[in-house]
Amino acid sequence: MLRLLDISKTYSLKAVLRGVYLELKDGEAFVLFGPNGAGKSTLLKIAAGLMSPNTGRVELTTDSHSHSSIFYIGHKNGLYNELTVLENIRFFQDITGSRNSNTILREILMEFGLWQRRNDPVKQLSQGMKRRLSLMKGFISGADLLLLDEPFSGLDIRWKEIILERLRGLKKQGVSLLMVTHLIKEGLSIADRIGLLENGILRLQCKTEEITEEEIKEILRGGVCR
Amino acid sequence: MKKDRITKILLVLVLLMLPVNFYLIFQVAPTERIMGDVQRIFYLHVSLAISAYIGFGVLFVSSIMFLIKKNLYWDTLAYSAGEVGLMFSTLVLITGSFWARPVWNVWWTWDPRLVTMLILWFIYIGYFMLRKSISERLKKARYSAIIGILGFLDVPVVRLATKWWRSIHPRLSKEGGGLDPLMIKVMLFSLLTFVVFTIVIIIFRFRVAWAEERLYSILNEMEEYHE
Amino acid sequence: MNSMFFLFGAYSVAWLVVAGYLFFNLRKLKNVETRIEDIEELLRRKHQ
Amino acid sequence: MGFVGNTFAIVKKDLLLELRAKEAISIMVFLSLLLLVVFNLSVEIDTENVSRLAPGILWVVFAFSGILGMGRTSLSERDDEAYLNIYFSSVNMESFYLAKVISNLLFLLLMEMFTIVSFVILFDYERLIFALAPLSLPLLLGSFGFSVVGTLFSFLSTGSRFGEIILPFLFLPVVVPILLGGVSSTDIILNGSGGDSPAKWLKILLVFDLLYFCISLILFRYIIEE
Repeated sequence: MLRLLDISKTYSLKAVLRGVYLELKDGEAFVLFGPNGAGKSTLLKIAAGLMSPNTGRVELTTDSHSHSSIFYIGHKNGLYNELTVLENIRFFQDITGSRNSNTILREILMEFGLWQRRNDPVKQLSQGMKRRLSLMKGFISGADLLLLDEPFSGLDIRWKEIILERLRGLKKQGVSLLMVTHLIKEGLSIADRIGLLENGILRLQCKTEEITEEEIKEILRGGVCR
Repeated sequence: MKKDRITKILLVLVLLMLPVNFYLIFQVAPTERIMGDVQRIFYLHVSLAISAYIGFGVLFVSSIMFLIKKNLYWDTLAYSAGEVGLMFSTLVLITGSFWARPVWNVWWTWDPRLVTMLILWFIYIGYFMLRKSISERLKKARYSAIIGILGFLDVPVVRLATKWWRSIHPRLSKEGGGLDPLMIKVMLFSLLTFVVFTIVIIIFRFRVAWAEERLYSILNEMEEYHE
Repeated sequence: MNSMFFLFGAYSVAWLVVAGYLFFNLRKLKNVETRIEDIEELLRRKHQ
Repeated sequence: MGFVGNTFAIVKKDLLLELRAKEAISIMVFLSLLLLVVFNLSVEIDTENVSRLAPGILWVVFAFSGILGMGRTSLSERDDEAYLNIYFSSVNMESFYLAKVISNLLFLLLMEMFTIVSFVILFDYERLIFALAPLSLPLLLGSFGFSVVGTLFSFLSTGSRFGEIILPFLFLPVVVPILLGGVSSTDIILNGSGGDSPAKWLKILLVFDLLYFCISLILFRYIIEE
């Protein structure tokens, strides 16, 4: 599905990523942990095609090579604050050509607690609601590959569980997922494989079973990597 | 390095041509019947205009190359040439009014060629303002390349528009071709001198800019080394 | 004849500005080169 | 969704956004009114010279309030990185740019109508209304040129520290041919002795529009991509 080959990036004269190799198969979820400034977001942006790496290549093997087979959600929510919830969704559906029926939309809006506020402008929504609306776009985009940067920011336990449940549903439908987060428990609960990025180097890459939450916390605290 | 040899040759060439050019303009070229000696500004004024256009032309080409190659080498060449072009275009405007004053006792003439140069001057003031307003190096290069390209395209259109708008440029320079043949030879030599001279200055300015860019990247590398 | 003033005025302004520009860049180049030498010297001391 | 469908969807969104926020159009309308008043107070205008001054005043007002108004329209795309929706959709950059040019063109035309009406009222100059039919061509061609350059430059400025302050510096020199073409053709239409026709000036406007539209279409993607 997605292959990152020897990606390195110097960003305003500072090396942010050094020779990162990463592969993601169809329907697989890869979660990337790492301290702040390790280059996680940059790697995600390069995978999304938003940024071009200084060296290395991004290979994307999907049926259609257009951008619409990928969907990236960054720190920012990417919403039109002046438009209402429904207007944002309808516009998003128009341009991605994804045809979710009104009933599906109603159901997912209800599940995300946005149905009552569907006709309010986004700027009046709480931070958590905006984040859920932003994530919702990912779920209805019909993309084969979802790239999520700190998806859970601003969400409490209850919503995290619903989002994780939705992500598991997408994985069953064969959607691949590349996620960056510092929430280890949530990350592990969805990931098939995890990776640890430090100072632009992918120090560790292994299956979720091969490592425990404690070990990751230990490594992140600066312990030695096996 | 091969490039150094070429610049050395050009430098020697310029050092020879400049005094000869000076001598030709003031000693050899005949005095113009109507305007008298002041007409000799004409050689300098037109040569400076050519130099300005070379500067902006190099900026135009290297902006395109930067967008294609994404290598900061081209961006450095772009703003170096742009700076040289801006300097020369300022001089064109100044010498233009120095010429207009004695001949038509007016400080500024709305002649199509001068207006085109004035508009171009404003465009590249905008170019450097845009560069100064963006901090991130790569975005600064990318955005200024767009002005570098679009600005240069304005030249033919503005030239055409102002030509129809109003032109009181002296008939003389229009019949530049019909002028005394000796004058034309002197003019051609002066143009050639300034073409070579502009290229040498652009290379020199580029050297300085490239050294600065490398210095800043070394310094940044150093800071990281100390971390 | 004041027109001679403008003739020499134009030429002197032009050459003054060009010479000033070259001199300003020469000084900038010197400045950059000295700083590069400082760094090389620093690196040499570090490696001893 | 085809090229036209996507473009239309984005234009619809822009119009809806503008209807809601009314940011760009309010700047355009109020600034043009203010400029007219300032012109009236500062320039000796009476019934004789009004028709000679009208073209110049109108087109300067169009250019100034136009560019400052257009500067706002790209903000809605950038402030929450909302343009990523479009980037990751089946919409290609060309239709995104075309949509923005069309919506800006509509705002400009709206502002121009308002300016012409207020000019008639403030300067007591009815001929402007009668000449509206022949004037429509220069207005349309000129505004399209304004929109082509203004849209591109407004995306340039929102990414920088000075923001919109430098916009007029970038915009006005480049659109001098439109100002010349617009003012001359308007002058001929309003005061022409019937002999000369504005054709040659309209040709300049057309050449400018085509040249800059093609080049900007190519350059636009370089502004959006990192």
